[in-house]
Amino acid sequence: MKPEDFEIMDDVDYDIAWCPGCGNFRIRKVLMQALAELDLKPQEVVMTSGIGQAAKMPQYLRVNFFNGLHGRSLPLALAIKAANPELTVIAESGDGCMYGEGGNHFVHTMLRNPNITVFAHNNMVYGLTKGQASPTSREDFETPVQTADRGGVTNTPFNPMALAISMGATFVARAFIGDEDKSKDLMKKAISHRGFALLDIFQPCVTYNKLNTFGWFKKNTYYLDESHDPSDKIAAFGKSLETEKLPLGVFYSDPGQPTFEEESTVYRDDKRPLFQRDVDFDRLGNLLQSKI
Amino acid sequence: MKPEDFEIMDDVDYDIAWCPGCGNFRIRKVLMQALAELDLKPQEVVMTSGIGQAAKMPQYLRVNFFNGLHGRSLPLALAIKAANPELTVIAESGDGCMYGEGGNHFVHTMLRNPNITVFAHNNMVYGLTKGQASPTSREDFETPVQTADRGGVTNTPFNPMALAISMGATFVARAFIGDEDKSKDLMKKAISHRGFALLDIFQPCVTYNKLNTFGWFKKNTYYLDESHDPSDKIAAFGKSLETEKLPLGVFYSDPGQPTFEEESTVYRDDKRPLFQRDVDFDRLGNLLQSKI
Amino acid sequence: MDEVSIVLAGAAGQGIETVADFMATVLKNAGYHVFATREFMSRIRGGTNSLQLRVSTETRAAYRRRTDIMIPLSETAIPHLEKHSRLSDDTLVIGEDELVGARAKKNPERTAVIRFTEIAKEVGGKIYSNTVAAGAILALFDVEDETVSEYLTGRFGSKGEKVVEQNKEAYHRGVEEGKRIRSDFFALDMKPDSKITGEMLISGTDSVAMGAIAGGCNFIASYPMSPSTGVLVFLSQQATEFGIVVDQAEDEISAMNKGLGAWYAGARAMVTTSGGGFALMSEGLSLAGITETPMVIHLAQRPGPATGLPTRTEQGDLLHVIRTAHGDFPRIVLTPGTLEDGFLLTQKAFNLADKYQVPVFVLTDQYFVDSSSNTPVFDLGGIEVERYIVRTETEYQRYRLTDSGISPRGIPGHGEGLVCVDSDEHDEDGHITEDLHVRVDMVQKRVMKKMRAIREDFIMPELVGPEDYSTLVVTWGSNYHVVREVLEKIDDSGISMLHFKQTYPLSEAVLEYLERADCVVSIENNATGQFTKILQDELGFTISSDDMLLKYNGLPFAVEEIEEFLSNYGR
Amino acid sequence: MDEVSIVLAGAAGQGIETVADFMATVLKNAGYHVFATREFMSRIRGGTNSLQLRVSTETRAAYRRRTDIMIPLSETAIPHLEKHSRLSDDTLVIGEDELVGARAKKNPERTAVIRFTEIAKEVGGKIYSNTVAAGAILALFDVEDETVSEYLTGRFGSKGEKVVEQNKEAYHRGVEEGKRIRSDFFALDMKPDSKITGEMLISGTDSVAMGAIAGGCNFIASYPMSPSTGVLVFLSQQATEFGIVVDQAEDEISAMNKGLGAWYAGARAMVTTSGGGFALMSEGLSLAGITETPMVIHLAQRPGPATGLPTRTEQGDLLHVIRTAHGDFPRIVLTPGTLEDGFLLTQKAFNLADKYQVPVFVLTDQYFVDSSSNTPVFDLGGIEVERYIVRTETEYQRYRLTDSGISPRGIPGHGEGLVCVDSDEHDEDGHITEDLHVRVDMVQKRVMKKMRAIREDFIMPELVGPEDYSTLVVTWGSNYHVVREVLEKIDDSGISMLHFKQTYPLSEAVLEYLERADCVVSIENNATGQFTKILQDELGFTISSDDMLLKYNGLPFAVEEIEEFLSNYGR
Ligand SMILES: Cc1ncc(C[n+]2csc(CCOP(=O)(O)OP(=O)(O)O)c2C)c(N)n1
Ligand SMILES: Cc1ncc(C[n+]2csc(CCOP(=O)(O)OP(=O)(O)O)c2C)c(N)n1
Ligand code: SF4
Ligand code: SF4
Ligand SMILES: [Mg+2]
Ligand SMILES: [Mg+2]
Repeated sequence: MKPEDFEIMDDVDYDIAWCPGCGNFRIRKVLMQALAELDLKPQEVVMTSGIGQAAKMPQYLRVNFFNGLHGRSLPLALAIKAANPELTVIAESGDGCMYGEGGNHFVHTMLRNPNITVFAHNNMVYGLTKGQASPTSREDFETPVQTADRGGVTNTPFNPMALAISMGATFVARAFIGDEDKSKDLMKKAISHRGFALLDIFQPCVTYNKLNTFGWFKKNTYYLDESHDPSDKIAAFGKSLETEKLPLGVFYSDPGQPTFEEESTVYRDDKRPLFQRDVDFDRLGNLLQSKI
Repeated sequence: MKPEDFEIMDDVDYDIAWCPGCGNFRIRKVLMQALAELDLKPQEVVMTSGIGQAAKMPQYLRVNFFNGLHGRSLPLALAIKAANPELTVIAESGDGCMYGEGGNHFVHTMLRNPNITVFAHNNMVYGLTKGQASPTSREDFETPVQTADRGGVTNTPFNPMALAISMGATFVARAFIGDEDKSKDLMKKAISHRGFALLDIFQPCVTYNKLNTFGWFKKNTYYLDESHDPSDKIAAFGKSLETEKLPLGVFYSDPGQPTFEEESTVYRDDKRPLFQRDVDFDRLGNLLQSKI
Repeated sequence: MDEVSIVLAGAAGQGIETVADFMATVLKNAGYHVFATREFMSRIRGGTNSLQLRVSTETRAAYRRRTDIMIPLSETAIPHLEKHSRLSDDTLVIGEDELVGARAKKNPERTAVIRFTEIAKEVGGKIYSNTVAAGAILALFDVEDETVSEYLTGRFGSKGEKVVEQNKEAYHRGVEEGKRIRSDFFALDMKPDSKITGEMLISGTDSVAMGAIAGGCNFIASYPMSPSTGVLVFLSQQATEFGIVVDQAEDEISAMNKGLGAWYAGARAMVTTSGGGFALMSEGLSLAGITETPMVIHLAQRPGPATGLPTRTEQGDLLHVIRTAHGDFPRIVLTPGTLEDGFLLTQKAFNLADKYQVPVFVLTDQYFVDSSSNTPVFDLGGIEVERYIVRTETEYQRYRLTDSGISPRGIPGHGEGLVCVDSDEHDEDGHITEDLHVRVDMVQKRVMKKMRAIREDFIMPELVGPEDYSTLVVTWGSNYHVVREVLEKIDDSGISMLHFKQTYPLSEAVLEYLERADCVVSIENNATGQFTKILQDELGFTISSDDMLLKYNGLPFAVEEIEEFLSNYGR
Repeated sequence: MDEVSIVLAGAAGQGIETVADFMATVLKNAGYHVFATREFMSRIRGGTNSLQLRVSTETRAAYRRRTDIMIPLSETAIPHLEKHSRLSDDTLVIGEDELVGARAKKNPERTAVIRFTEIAKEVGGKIYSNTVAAGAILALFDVEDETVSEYLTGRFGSKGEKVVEQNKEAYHRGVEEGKRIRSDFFALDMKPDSKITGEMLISGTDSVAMGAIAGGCNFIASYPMSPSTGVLVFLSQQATEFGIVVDQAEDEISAMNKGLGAWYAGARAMVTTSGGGFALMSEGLSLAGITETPMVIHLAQRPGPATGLPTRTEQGDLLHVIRTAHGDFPRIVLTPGTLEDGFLLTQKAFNLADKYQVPVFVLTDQYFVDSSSNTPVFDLGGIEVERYIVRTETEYQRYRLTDSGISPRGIPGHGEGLVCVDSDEHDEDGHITEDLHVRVDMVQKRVMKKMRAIREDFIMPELVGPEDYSTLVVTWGSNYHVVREVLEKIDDSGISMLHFKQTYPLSEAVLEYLERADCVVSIENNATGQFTKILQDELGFTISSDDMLLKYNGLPFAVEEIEEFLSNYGR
């Protein structure tokens, strides 16, 4: 497959609704490359998303998608995978959507380990609703709601890496889209991972986040190197707490865990997706008889 | 104060709806002692809870309470404390209520660090709805929904200690109500803590959990000793991952963080609770004038 | 006498269910109509619960206030029934000395002391006292020993020979006591009907769950909530047998969105919940509306608001399901009144959801799901799983504008096309649009056209009673049997019942029934007459509040209440 | 000419708002009525948005389709307006050569090329082009230099003397161009009215937020959602000044429950949200219902279902707010039509919530909150914060049964009593109960008695037009001004408007108005006529669908649409 196979913008009569210079454009480009290099067919890929600027991503790709409600991309993704394990399912949304409104699904989907991939665009702000704090906003960040006279953001920033590690996610990684090659690499790893994969992607919002800019991310991140063992959960946790400079790369990975679909008896002897199956009326007849 | 000052059951015409032998009775007893020893007046204490067997606790105590919706004890608690910081606010509910339905509030309330206390009865089962798995149920636990033929529970158990530590909770501890003295001690510590305090309480459900019994908890727990430094977050996280034997005691404590109420400008110069204040119509007049 | 109403009352955990199951099964197998209905407190042990078992020679599948025989199992049992006027001087009360002794003194004619526990101990242990009690009651009917033996072997076989034998012994000791009662107090002369022997004995829950399986349900995501959990449990237990993906979701929001994801990917999904859980699904319902994703929602009502009375019954969520959620979009509400309705309507719900790509509700209540009775084995002959999925072509458009308003529904991975589904307003491709002309087309397709088609497919209400009625009683959902029973008794009254199995949307065809009556009255188990509001909304037909019988104390209607109310009507 | 409609159109981020603010403020300060309404896409940069500024000598606070002057700022601007029939040959289009050149050839009489950017560059930079444009337009009116100077100094003062001076210069250069237009194309003769100079220029958002402050709001928990976020932002910015606790909640469920917790503890709380966010609050609404906790909900509607058209307008959530949530309980829905309504009704919402201990909705929409105009400074004279909190005694009972249905509300920490509040059915103490007689008492108190009292306190609709109408136009919410404007123009038509500021519950007193008319018609910005359903439900009054004007493309009604519709009615 070629990246162009995932290009839809030539065929539709709308343009991309992101601001010029937004990190989302790069994520789109890199994702198209990653999908192509993994040799996935658009028809096999389903993307789910919520609402927000990041959540518009599936609209700009030639794939199947269910662009649902704010915060609800993960229940959709889990169910789609469970109804048809042959599909490659990617949930993609913003930090507000995935970690704020969707926080409970985020936590509990990890505990189920479905074989799906999560791309969370972390711009540390609510873009689409015009610049309020998101759960990942840094302390003291000032917005129209978290006003300067009240000290800006006072909540402790939500730490998706630490949370994912503590909730048994089997692949936990972070990218910065300023580095396209490494980001592509991480996307491919995440999609290829068997089980729940989280890739948190630092994505500068050029309009509403004047604090965490391309330059800021560049300056305040570094890559984990070989000295970090991604099978060591406690070490991964330690890395997730670093704030001086934020680590990038694979924090934690444990590909050996059974997935949600595998643990359902539905696919034990019969691999067909649900839509190909019929009701067994003989068995139903027996069930009715058993109630006599 | 005496524990009897918190006794309501002599004055009401209903009895306690728990099963004979349930761990909840002991929690009630110990909590009354703890409140008395902290010398709190019933009128100063507000308890919030959700729905479930654990969530009935406030009904059986002489305190103010708001027994709200399943999963929603924490938003109530945070708001009550913010509206009147003079009150002692305790949110108490079951593992399903606090960590399942209420998971998103659990996560995000910790990030705000309100000065409230959370008691989560962890019986590893849904009691009131008759024995389905709760988020903390152990793997392979069999229930009417997580049926034996499908291998019982397949989700990874929700780890409240690990989650709380990763989300910046400032006091994270666990008790087993089989040990009343130590439990009382931990309750008192939790209530006295300035900031968000989580006490997860192992509470055997004698009706629906035949796996995690009094005996099981006794056998499978141990107390953290002095060798554990509760100010060391990474060490605390390590402890939270232990499963061979589950640690009891204070995993993590950081009393130095500002609370939600303190960070609100509302109480900066004026300590009065909101209900004692009036609208400043002069200022409102000025605001209107500014729109000319 | 052609029926007898037996009430067991005691604390949760005392085994009421076990005795009742024993008696009901054996009596049904012996050829009697049986109906069991429960009222219980929101607790696991203790409190005071009761179970009414009606045994009859005609279908009597409704709660009645009159109690012919009562067996108290705790001290609070008698006061509990008295409080709700369910005990009279005529009621025969049978029980241990400690519990009925006082009454025996006041009313020796209608009180029988039986030392169940003592007898049980003689047989082998206290544990058999319930079997003794069952024997005493069963002795009043024509029950063959073999029927009982079979039941006890089936039920206790796995616990070993000895337990079976001791149960049999306990039963026989009970029968002896029963014979005494039969001669001293109570001569029943009810002829069993062998046809009934071959019928099923199932609950409302069973009927809905089996209807779901018959509808092709292969995905259920739900969060436990009384009284709807039974359906989740039933399907979990049949999951391996019928290939059903089960997920106990973290919350109801998740359950609903999972259901939608599953339908999108080709499954036939349902959620089961109650009013409070469903309240959390409103936004997801709206998502089903704009994405035109099918969905089946089983909602078992209980009294609200909020937690309300979690184990009681009410029909208080009708307006909620019809009107909740933002924006205009169609939905269908089905309201079973009988076990057969429960099965057939739930089955049909899946077909309707798939056909019109809309959410379909199966709206029951605690009384319906927690009551059980005999019913003929459902006929699978006419049942079909209607599927409307298409294989997509390259040019596939999920929201193609069609005359019918229905766009052929593709699913991902089945064909060459892409299936794009969007919670924003979208164009035919399923992509987000801000073209306000397209918006208008989509609203007309989604709302007006589909609504018209759905109305044409309306499930007509069932008319019970003569065609030439003067008074018409409007009912819906679980009030079917209670009204039917009263109408059967007061024949030639000029009163008939119109029972709505589909309460939304309505068809104008219904007006013909309503307008033909001199007087239309309605009976609803809620405080404000919710369905009469819908009648007014949808058809402009008004029922005055004087002609409504409303009940909202958490209990179902009793036969007596309907009798009294209807005695004011008819010729 | 007594009014002129000016439209600016271009991409998000091009500064339309800045020019409009400049023009509107200056014109208002000069003594003209101004009204600004926006329509925009759901994006941060790009796309095509437009802003209509109506300047007039009478109140003209409604969207109209006709455009007298248009300033395109992007290539898509002209086609965008054309698509919605907002450009005619009469429209004077003013702009840069690249954008209006083509039209200038076809229609030189009504096209004026002005090289805003070039002029701006001469003055000091491209950035001043919007000021030049504003100058060109303002030249058409009687605006004193001083008024402009003041504005520019106030606005740009913080950026330094030079910026102010260059802006002034740019303005004057624009004025010169404008004078040319004035002589060549357009002679306006509109007399300013000095009274208006002293009025406020505010938006619907401002009116609601200031009403909240006047109502004593000191707690807001909300989750951002267009078009309701403005109220959260406004109160955040006044939080320190007025002592308001602000929490941007993790989700809407949390926001609602926080609001309830805050009221419980003595605060006066509100949430602000839109339909989808409110859908998540249904369960919490039901909690307010059973616990009788006051609550104020500002819901700014946008077109659904689900995400729908997030930045557009609709009145599609009325049935949703009235009927959602399980169980029966009262609620009140207020629907402001004017800025004064926005202020006074929101203020009153807090008093009503506190008085009846019920949830009160302030139901607006995107058109209402995002439009702004001049309005007299609100009179604080009659405004009172009515508080109903009692200091508790030892024997305090939160749910004491009273004749009025209202139980005095205590709060924790204020008095000797305990305040026990329960989502289950409860006794007078607030403790859980399963006594079904108590249940009935509580329903009668909570639902019937309070509902009766609330109805008696009904806010009567406003009759606009003569008392002796033959046709009555029923409206609610944001359609006030558009209908009023048309009625003012076609006087002696026999048509009046009845504008509902409270849409639920209704009072029978309204019937008198309705029945007096020969013909009653309704105008609603939704697909199905939701308020007419409520009229039918509540009062049994039917409006035929032929007499409804419904619109659901995401835009508000234009004056012209109302004119056309009403031309079929009246004498
Ligand atoms: C239930 C609900 N609440 C609120 C919104 C409004 N909303 C849309 S996007 C958004 C936040 C977007 O932030 P984020 O998820 O970080 O995405 P970004 O725009 O920054 O990419 C919000 C609050 C909504 N659509 N639905
Ligand atoms: C929205 C909603 N969903 C579901 C329920 C039903 N429900 C009541 S309690 C409960 C679970 C109780 O489990 P837990 O919180 O662990 O408390 P326990 O009874 O074990 O103490 C559930 C699912 C409810 N009341 N509300
Ligand atoms: S608002 Fe921010 S995140 Fe959204 S498109 Fe613009 S730059 Fe990107
Ligand atoms: S069900 Fe379990 S948790 Fe609930 S009261 Fe009984 S023993 Fe306790
Ligand atoms: Mg973001
Ligand atoms: Mg539990």
